[in-house]
Amino acid sequence: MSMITLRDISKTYGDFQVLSHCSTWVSKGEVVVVCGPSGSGKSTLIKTINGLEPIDSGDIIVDGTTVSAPTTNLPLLRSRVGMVFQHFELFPHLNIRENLALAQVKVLKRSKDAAMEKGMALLDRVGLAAHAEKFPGQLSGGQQQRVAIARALAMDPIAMLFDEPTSALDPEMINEVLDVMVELARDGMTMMVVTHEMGFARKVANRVIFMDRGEIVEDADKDDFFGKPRSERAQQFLSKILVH
Amino acid sequence: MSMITLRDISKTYGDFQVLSHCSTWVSKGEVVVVCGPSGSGKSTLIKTINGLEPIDSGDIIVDGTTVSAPTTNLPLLRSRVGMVFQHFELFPHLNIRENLALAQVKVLKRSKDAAMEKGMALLDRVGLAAHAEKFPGQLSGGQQQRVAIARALAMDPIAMLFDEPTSALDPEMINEVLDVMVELARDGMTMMVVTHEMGFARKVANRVIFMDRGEIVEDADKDDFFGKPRSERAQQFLSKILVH
Amino acid sequence: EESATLAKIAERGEITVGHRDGAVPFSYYDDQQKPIGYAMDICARVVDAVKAKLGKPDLKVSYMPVTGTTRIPLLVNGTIDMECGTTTNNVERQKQVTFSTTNFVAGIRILSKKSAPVASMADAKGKTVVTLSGTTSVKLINAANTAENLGLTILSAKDLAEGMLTLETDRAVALIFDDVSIAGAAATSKAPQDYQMSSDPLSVEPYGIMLRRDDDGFKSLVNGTIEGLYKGGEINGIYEKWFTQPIPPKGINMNFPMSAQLKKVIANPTDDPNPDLYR
Amino acid sequence: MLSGFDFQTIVHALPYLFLTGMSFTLTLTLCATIGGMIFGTLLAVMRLSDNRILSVIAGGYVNLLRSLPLVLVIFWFYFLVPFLAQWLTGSSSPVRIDPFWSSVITFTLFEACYFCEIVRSGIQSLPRGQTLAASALGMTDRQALFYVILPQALRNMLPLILTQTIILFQDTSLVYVLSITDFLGAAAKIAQRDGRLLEMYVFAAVVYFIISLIASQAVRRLQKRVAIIR
Amino acid sequence: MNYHWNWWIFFEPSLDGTNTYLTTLFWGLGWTAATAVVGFTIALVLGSVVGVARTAPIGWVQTSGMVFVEVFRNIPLLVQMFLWYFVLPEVLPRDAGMWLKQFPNAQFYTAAVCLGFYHAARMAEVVRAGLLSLSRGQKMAGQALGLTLPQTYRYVLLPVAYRIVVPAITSEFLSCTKNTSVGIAIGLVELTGTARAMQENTFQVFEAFAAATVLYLALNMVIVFAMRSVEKAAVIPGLGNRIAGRGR
Ligand SMILES: Nc1ncnc2c1ncn2[C@@H]1O[C@H](COP(=O)(O)OP(=O)(O)OP(=O)(O)O)[C@@H](O)[C@H]1O
Ligand SMILES: Nc1ncnc2c1ncn2[C@@H]1O[C@H](COP(=O)(O)OP(=O)(O)OP(=O)(O)O)[C@@H](O)[C@H]1O
Ligand SMILES: [Mg+2]
Ligand SMILES: [Mg+2]
Repeated sequence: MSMITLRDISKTYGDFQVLSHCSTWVSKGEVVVVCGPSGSGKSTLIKTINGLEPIDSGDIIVDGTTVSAPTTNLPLLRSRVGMVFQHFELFPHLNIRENLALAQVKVLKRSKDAAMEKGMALLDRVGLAAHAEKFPGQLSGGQQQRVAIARALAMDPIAMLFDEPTSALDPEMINEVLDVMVELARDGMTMMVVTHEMGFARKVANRVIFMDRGEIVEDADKDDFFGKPRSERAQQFLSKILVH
Repeated sequence: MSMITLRDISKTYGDFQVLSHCSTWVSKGEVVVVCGPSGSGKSTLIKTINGLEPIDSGDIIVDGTTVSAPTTNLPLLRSRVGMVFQHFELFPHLNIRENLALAQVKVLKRSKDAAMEKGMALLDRVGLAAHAEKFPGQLSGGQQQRVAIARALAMDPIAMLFDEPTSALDPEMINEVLDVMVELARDGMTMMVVTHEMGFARKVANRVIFMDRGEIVEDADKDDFFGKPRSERAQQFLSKILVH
Repeated sequence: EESATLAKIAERGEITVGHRDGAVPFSYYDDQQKPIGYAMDICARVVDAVKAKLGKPDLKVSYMPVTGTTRIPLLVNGTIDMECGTTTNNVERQKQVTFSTTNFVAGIRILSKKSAPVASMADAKGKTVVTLSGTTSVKLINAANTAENLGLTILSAKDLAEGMLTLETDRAVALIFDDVSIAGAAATSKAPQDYQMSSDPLSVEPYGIMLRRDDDGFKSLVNGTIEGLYKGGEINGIYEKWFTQPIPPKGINMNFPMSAQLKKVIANPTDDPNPDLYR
Repeated sequence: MLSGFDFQTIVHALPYLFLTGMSFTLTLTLCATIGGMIFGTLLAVMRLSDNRILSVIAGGYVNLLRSLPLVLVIFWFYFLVPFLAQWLTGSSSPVRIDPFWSSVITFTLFEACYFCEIVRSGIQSLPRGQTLAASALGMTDRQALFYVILPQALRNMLPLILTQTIILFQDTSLVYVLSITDFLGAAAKIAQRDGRLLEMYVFAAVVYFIISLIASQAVRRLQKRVAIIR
Repeated sequence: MNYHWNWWIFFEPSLDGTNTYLTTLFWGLGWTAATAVVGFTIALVLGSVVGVARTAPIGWVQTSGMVFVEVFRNIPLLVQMFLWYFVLPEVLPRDAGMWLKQFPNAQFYTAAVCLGFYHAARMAEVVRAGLLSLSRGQKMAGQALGLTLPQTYRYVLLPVAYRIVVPAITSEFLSCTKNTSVGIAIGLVELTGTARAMQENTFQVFEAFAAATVLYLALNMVIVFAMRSVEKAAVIPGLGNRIAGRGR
């Protein structure tokens, strides 16, 4: 069953074609990794899925709902799809507990107590229960990103989107975040992850998508991708980032 | 012959001890890599060498000159030590040619023509001669960092300091910068490099210094360091960043 | 006669008197922030006459402070019904408003320091004089300057106090303005004995109560009231109260006996703006 | 001349200066700051909205008012607001507006322009990711604005808001146009009545300086307390 | 409202007997512009010096910068204007005071200098904000190349800082232009003053202020357009809103 379907998506900024005729899908419980050079449109692609970036043409269907349909209740849809950003984007004026509770209370209309309880349970899961009263600025990057994941999970999402979740982190903190993500994947969460961490892709991805200049150049099973990428561009790219 | 000597350096910010009793040296033609967790004082240490960070106690001697002596002509000393920063720090309002020429003209009092010529030669060396008229904002991160290296080299430095030169780069651009650095090392440049790129360290370093909480915990030949780090902290650190 | 103003006052049950807040001793505040002064006393009589005319002894009287800038708009848009202050009646202004029978005649004179006396315009030749911006004095000085080729530097102060300070600090040798005002300024200065005023007025300035144009009914009521004060001699008491006796709040005495010009007006009341008629 | 500095006048005038003058100055400053912040925030949101008509209206309003000296704005509002109110209430003659309320309305509408620009730059200086993150959690634009964007923007802009409030505090003296007496007006009136300009202006300078300085120190401290830890 | 509109009033002779009211308004505009330009030039230069001082790594320099800003920012402009014109000559030695008072066009120079100092305090904050918005790395990069601190400011930090704050400089310039109207207090015959004088004598208050309003708007438009071309000329290719490689 396909949880997320992209059909022939295109998008331009003025003259510039950011996405051209992209089609792909993510099945329930599947982990799809997206990679490609900087500026190739990965972030734009992933943001179209919950309607953060409007598209010019094509269809996006998430759990049966057409995202781009004018009647779609976008806030509702978004509340059901979790998203984690490169720069965490925790709300710096709220402490960790409040960061987790805000959308639960305002969007899902949960009671404050229920939201707090749910939040604490998830903080525990990402190993940060002790930091609930701190503010984002008082945590390390790795800790902030784990909070951001917990914040998304608090909404009980049907799928999770990650946009380079580790690329703003110090090298030693990358693993603590990847570990949480690996665990999520093992628990059966449907995930689409933009990342350059090929170790992670090797470990948990079902499929890998390679993008270049707004196009999906390669969309293959993990083993096929790492074994023998078809396109030359993908080979080049892999050789560059796998050197070290 | 020791080009750079640090003897028992200490420094505090208020109550916080950033550097405590650090001693080490860099011989002529040697490449020393500094690594360690975030906040351990690596950047601070490397900046004390050309007096960008004043120290509380200890001695720093660069090519026979005591940096911390009150009579030292710091600008003169700094002009003889090249430095490359994490965020490139090119001057955004000057084009590449002018970026390279500015300090040559203002500090070394070279003629404008001589400075431009020297600059072009170095741009050629880092493979960017074609971009001389562009502005920093028009180059990719990797290109900017190569320009930053050329800018430092234009001053004919006796040694080069690098502070995480690749950590702000997209993964595919890291190599183009490391390649330039490897070449520099092969040409016999004295270098001190803060980096987490262990592949680079393995390839060109003579010695590796590991810092934690302001202290130099380990200062060993490259092979000893990667073979069997003595301290537990260094082992942990290596295991974290070498996983992928 | 029909009067729009009286009709409006009757309809609203309220008359609004516009007044200045610092025109000593014509209309200014006492210690309780209540408007008082020579012009206010005259206006009080007018208000009484309005009450009588409308047969409303408990007509509400409100007071509204105005400035040089707001007096016209407030009068023409009906916020105030008359302005009681030191407004000079001149031809230019007649296009916009009208004035009651002249209730005071000021003369433009020269205030100077005794140590450097300036008795006439000619005495100031080649020097700097100060007056108040936008007043008829400016016109007068400019005319004299050109006619007699005096080479004056003319400063325009924003108000009387600043004009006085300009003279006090020797930035100008003479302050040229309405005599009653400069006399007051000299009297309240730190060293009143240091100043002297020229004897002959350069010109005269008739003051009147400012009213809306084209309302002869109201105007004749106002004029009738003032002329009544003149005929009965009541005006003398009012005049003395404000100009030759100590006045609140600080008990200063203006020492400004009634001028021949004002006496002439009292004998033959007029609302003509032409200064020459008052000489 | 300064040797004859007349302290007596100042001492006598103190009750008037502070009870009448300063209390008005502070009242107006407070009203206009609060009103201006609210209206200014609204304007800022309008300026940043995707609706072109709203943003053009707000932009035009802000740029027009900011191009004129406040004295002129006070003058125009004093005479236009009665007609505006007449039109709004459908009354037969211009609604008479007390100078005090006219000053409050004028200063509120005028300061709103400055607060608008401050809030706008505060909003714009936030990383775009914050809005995206709020949307991604399912918040509507309004929720994102109230719970995520404005709380941060206002805190970040506190120093600028303060600076503007100090300017407002000083600008209240322009109410002399409406024959209202603020602190400086009171000082000027005493100065003119008693011929003691030097004394009163020097005294006013000292009072303004001290109050503004205390205010800026207080806000500096407050700012440290509410500052967002980054 | 029975107001007697008379737009021809502008062509009637004004109080000085020679010029029409329209001419005097344009003279007023001229003085406004001249005061604004001279005042703002002073503000720019002095404000830069003070702004730099406030970021300098030398304690007493920072402190003096701060004192300057606090003093000139916290006293109302009107009061400052008054103090410069009426009080300063009195506290100076007698000869210096007299010299100041005899100065031709003293109101103009006083107003310009006073505006200059007042806006310098605010410009200093603008320049400081610009400098602080640059990453610390820029300063270090300059110094690491051997540039002295003054050279680093001159060739590296200020050129970029100025570009960042051009919009703020524009609004300071506009507010400086508007603030020339405070010059009335010391008898400067600028635009608001001429309109006020015209109105006092003729009572055509709406015409006079409408003219002043239009002229202010026109002057502002000129400034905005001029500054916009400055802004355009100052654009650094390739540099959006991420300055100096920082930012997210
Ligand atoms: N608002 C915008 N206006 C114009 N161009 C844009 C805009 N947003 C993105 N782009 C351009 O679209 C292209 C794709 O951007 P996107 O952020 O999706 O790339 P990416 O693959 O995520 O790159 P990175 O690895 O650097 O995050 C880039 O060239 C970018 O410059
Ligand atoms: N100006 C400062 N004031 C106070 N503390 C500072 C200052 N600069 C640095 N520090 C602190 O000193 C410590 C060492 O900083 P430094 O930048 O040298 O670490 P680092 O090892 O380079 O870390 P990273 O890998 O994150 O660059 C950090 O904890 C930092 O917070
Ligand atoms: Mg991206
Ligand atoms: Mg560092």
